[in-house]
Amino acid sequence: MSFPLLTATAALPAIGAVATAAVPAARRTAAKWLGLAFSLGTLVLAGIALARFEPGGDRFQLTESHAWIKDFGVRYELGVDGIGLALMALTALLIPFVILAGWHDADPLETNSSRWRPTQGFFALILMVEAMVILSFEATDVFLFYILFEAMLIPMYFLIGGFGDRAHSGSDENAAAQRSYAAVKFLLYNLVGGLIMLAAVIGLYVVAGSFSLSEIAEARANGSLSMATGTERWLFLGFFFAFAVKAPLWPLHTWLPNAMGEATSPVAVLITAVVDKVGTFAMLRFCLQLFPEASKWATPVILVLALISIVYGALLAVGQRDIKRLIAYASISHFGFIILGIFAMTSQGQSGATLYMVNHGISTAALMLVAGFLITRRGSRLISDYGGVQKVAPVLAGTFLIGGLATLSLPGLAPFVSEFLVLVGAFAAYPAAGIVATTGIVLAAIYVLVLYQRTMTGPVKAEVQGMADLKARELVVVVPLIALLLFLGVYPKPLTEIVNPAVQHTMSDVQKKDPQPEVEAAK
Amino acid sequence: MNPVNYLYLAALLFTIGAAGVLIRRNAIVVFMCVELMLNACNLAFVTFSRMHGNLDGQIIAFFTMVVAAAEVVVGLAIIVSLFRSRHSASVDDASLMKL
Amino acid sequence: MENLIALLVAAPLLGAAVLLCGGRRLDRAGHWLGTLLAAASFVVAVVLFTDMLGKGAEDRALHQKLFSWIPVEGFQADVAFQLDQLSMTFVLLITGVGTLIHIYSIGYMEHDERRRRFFGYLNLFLAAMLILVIADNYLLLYVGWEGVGLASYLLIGFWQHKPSAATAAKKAFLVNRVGDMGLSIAIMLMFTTFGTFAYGPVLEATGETSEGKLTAIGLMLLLAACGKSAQVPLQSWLGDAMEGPTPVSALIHAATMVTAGVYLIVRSGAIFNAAPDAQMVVVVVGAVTLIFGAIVGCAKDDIKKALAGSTMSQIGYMILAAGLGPIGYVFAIMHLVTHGFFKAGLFLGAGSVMHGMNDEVDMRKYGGLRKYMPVTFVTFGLGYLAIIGFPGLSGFFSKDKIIEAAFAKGGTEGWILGSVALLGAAITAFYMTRVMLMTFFGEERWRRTATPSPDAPDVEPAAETRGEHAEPHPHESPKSMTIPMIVLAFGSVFAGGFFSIGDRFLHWLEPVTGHDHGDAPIGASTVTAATMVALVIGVAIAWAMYGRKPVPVAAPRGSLLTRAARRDLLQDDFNHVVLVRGGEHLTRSLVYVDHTLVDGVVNGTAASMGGLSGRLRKLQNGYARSYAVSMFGGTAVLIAATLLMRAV
Amino acid sequence: MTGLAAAASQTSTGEAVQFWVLGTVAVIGALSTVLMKKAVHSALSLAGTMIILAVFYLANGAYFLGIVQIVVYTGAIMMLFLFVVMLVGVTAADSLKETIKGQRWLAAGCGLGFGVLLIAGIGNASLKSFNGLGTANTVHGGNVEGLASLIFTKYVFAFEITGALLITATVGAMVLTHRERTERAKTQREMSEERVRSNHLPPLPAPGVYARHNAVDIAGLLPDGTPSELTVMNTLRKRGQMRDVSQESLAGLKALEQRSGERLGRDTEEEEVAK
Repeated sequence: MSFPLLTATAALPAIGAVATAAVPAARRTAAKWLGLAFSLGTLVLAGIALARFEPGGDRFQLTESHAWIKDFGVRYELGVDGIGLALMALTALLIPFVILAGWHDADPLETNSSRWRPTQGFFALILMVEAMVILSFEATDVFLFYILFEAMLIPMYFLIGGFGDRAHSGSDENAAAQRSYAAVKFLLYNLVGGLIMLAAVIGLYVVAGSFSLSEIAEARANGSLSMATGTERWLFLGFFFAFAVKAPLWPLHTWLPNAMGEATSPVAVLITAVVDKVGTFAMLRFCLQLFPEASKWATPVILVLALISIVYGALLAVGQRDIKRLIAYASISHFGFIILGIFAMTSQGQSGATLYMVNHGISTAALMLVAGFLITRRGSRLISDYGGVQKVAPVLAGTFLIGGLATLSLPGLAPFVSEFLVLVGAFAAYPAAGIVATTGIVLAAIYVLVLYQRTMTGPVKAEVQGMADLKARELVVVVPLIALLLFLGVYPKPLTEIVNPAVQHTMSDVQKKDPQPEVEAAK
Repeated sequence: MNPVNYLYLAALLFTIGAAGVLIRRNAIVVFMCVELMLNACNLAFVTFSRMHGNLDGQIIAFFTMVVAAAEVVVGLAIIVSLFRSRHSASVDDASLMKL
Repeated sequence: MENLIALLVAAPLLGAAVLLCGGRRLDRAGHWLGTLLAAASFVVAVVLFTDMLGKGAEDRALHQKLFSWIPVEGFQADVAFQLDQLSMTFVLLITGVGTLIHIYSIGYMEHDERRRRFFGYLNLFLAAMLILVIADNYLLLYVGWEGVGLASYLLIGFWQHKPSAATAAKKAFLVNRVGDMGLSIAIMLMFTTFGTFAYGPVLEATGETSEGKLTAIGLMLLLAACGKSAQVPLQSWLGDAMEGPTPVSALIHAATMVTAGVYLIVRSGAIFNAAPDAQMVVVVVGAVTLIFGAIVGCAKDDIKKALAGSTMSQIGYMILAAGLGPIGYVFAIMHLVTHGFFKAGLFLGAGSVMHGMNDEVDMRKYGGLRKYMPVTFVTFGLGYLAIIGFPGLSGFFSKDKIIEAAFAKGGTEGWILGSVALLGAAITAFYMTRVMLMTFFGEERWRRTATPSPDAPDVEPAAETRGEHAEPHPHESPKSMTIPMIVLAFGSVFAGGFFSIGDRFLHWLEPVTGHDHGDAPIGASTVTAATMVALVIGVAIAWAMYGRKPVPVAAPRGSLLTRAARRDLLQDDFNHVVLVRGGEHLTRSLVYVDHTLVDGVVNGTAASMGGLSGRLRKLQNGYARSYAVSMFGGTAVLIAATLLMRAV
Repeated sequence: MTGLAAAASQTSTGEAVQFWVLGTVAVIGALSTVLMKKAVHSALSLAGTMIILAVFYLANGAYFLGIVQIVVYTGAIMMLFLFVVMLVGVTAADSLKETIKGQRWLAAGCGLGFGVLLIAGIGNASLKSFNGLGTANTVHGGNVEGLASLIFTKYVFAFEITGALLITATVGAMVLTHRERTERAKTQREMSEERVRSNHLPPLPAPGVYARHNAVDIAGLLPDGTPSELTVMNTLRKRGQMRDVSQESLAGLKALEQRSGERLGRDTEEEEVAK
């Protein structure tokens, strides 16, 4: 038996979490380095997985399968297709940056030493989240996926509720109350979604008699499994609801701005760039693959919700006064694009959506982390508290602008490729949807540029005077992300190569063909 | 007369005992009502034993008595220790589970 | 030869990367590096051009595929370049004028501590603009299209510490984004219609689809062109864009970027040819902007904004010509090139004047400057003569052709368009003469103490932030600034004649754009004569108003039209009220809705659940007897259920 | 008893009379168990009911159980109850006022419903004939022998377990009621020293006032008429069973004086004038 690479990729950060947590309280810095080392090790393993993956090969590769709970047919089954692999790699890639960016976020507060901040716990929890997310991208057993889907809420809850942004208005107590409100909201929304999904998971087992994705697919293929239309729809809705909360889709989105606003910016990145991707990934993996007919049935409604998300999220982003909440609403808009791409059910749309997940992860990470550096310096999240930063901290402003431009999908940066693919894919299948979604690109320009203008340009505000530019640690975080954005914007082929075959499989799952161009169709 | 009437009597006593458990607050009286219920059951068992011409019912009644004795011993001990700590034998005063 | 094409883009791109990432170390040599790389690109362009001249007309197009950009099932986007005569024309204009303006900027930006960054942005602009014109498909064009938008954004907002500059930059980008939306929808339409968006396959297959589709594509392309080329109704950003440094205005907002819309329409000629309705709209937009820009140009006291109005108007000419179809394509491009020369020259001249006048932009505070800055006066004057269409100079040839082509459209349309174009010529003569007289002739008004004029609030803050209030000492600009002006003046004088004599330009471009003479209802000489009359009328009125009478320093209240024109014919106010205010209200109310309604529904559910739980919690009163009742009741219910089940 | 296995549907008339008479008494006893205010009365009623049940056992042929019921249950367990009642307080009358809202109605409703259901269930069951214990009691030579043979064969394990249960219960009761001494017991010397130090060298004052109220739970009155808690035994004080009659006795005294005044012809007006 070959080396269980996928298990190792998930197990390494889990071990890292335990090891980091076990570091004695006094050796705080050692814990940080240990966490970073483990996250880098995971990145190496993910790199090996990328190298071992053959784009033209089987649908699921590097598979592992072990019996787990025999009585219910639950198996520990892992395997990645291009989509899972890309997202797994994204997760492994982002975590070292998240750790580096949050280097001092969990340090004890000097001013108030009575409030203990468990530094070790912060990094251990981040690694824990990484382990669970990676494993959920690899799981091909519905039950295993469900458990991870729910379990990752626990470390996230503590990360949001336990380590808030130090930049807040009002008293410490007030901020703590806000934070715990955000954390509870996050937990409740996702828990409700998860419980509905649990019902659907059980329902699926009752109907299909198995949790294994491959077994169900096989049964469906050879005709031994046929779901009644009504059953399939209910099950689909159960799954979709959970993923729509996680993604999040309008109108289930309100937890995201709270959670992202109150959490420290590395944790906010963790939420939107890593954990939320599990939702959209699962739509592609489970909703479309397990319930193709129901997915097609629900498409019109979901597309409308996605479009509302796009426009609504962008409009709300324009109206925000808090930098982090603005980015959160922008993310809601972007998740609308991803869901639009998935349910447009065209090759371009789905490839675009997958690329979008990766690119959005990188671009939001860049923007949010730079915003975090900015906020840490000034100690305020309000846009109106800034002005003229460009003059005193040009590198910070420049990287912030690039992050912003990536968010508004400027050609040449990675998000453009994916956004355009989604738009084209949506337009090919549903022209009206494509056109409505296109307004999103104008709105994106508004919220990004207004944010940049208000914070970075204009006369230098007194409070901003003397603000330090990016330090070496921060540059190490930002520069690789920006380089990656540029690289994937100019040469996304390495990514499309591994994603395309997986998308073709999904397309054949839902038995959809791309609409033919009018001219060729005429021939 | 049919021995079934014994059963009716047992049912009546049992219900009275149960109502007592619910109504009375004095723990000792509550216990007495429990004893009443147990006795009602015993009567039913003995009657069944007679109806079926089988001694098993009596055996069960016997065991019930034993268990009731054990229960009374422990229960009264609890009441006494409760009384010692709270100076009250009311079951309502032992309501720490409330909120 | 093909491999050189990538070099065109690579040189300025390298410059941008090095200058922007290089840090302070490059502060001392950065501008030289930027200029050198721009010049290198120009040299490559010239090499390619000479090579192209050596080939037959049909073999001139070069093609280079670099790599596959976005390979997705059914969707192939390549990074590939195509250099034909049309592209070549643009490449020469961009690199040529671009290099000159780099040189000019060395002097102009000498005292700016962020000069290195300025050159980085300029190089970035050159690279993006070159990608725009040499792309072989619409998606890559889109990259360049947004790239120049970005460069424009960065350069307009170069003096970011001024809120007005930052706002203007943002506005330019946003308005352009609306246009970009059109371009992306056009590309999506092409993809669903033709299955590709490379120029070749799309433009060849126009016959195979319905006219409705093509009209839709055409209109979307026009929307894009309107955004980039500041045509009505997306023209509002151009005036504000003058907040940028003057070389930027010359390069981006006069000579090159704003003409990208014309390029797009001419490039997509095949689509427009097959969609007459779309063409009609193009013509209307061109004609309206032509007059609109001219009127705005008449009323502005800010020298750069007056020139910006003029730019709008001149691009209106080009769009008008491009909308005429094969009759006008070549002339649109020809006017574009000559306009590139003289308008860049005019802007550089304006920059030179501002340089000598403590960055004062209000023409009412100029006057009689010809003595103090002779080189500027001469070059600016030559540009002026060129733009009003003084016989023999560049503008004369190119504008005359467009007016002719407008008449040649035929029918009532032809007459209307021709008349509009003639009217535009007259107004052009008027406002340019006004600029000329107010700046270089008349009383030396700058000697008087400056009094703020309440009627021109858009001028005042700029003057305040830019310069000190000390009395200016007008002086000629350094060599690095005057030389580019002289070169451009040469172009303004001779380019038109060089292109027109023997129809050189027509023969050069015809293989790409095609040409049609149309059926002119009146002869060419008649048109020329009419143009001359219009010119004379315009100049005469301007002389009567500004030459004979002294110009007041404080702007007079003016007629209703003047006041409207000063405010960009209220179009900006409309935008402000409807889009900005409306948008603010919309977003604010949406934020409220999100908080109360969307969140409220969920929170309400939570609250009602909480309330229900509160009620249920009361059942758990802690009394053992209560629990006993529940147990007892439960037992009773169970027994009842059992009995019922047995009974049933 | 005929000793035959033949099924019968009627018992003897004597048993019927006995059932109706004693059954009525048993129900009354049960009801008074529930409804009596004082625990002692409840216990006594219950004992009565139990004795009647013992009679019924005997009537049903369960001789052993009948005796056990009287000896063990009524004799031992009920006495245990009485002891506890004494420990806790005989006089602590239980208020029958309900404190939990709706509890009484719920209890009544549930009880009624339950009773109806039980009786309906019994009525439903087809119990028209019965076998009697004749055969069963004679097989092993008597009721006790019959039970013994079952207990020591078929139910031997259960029997052993009940033994264990009883032992456990005994130990449990001891543990529950046992109070751990947290400090060393005081020696006699220490106690006497403490007594000297506490200024109460003579015996504590005796409880009771006047001849009418010399019970131990009445506090003795101080010269100013207020009761002194010191006079009452500690245990009663802690239980809250101390009776306060000072006001009552003062009022009684006043009434006595008035009555005697009337008899002696003293004039109240005169008294007022004197004041």
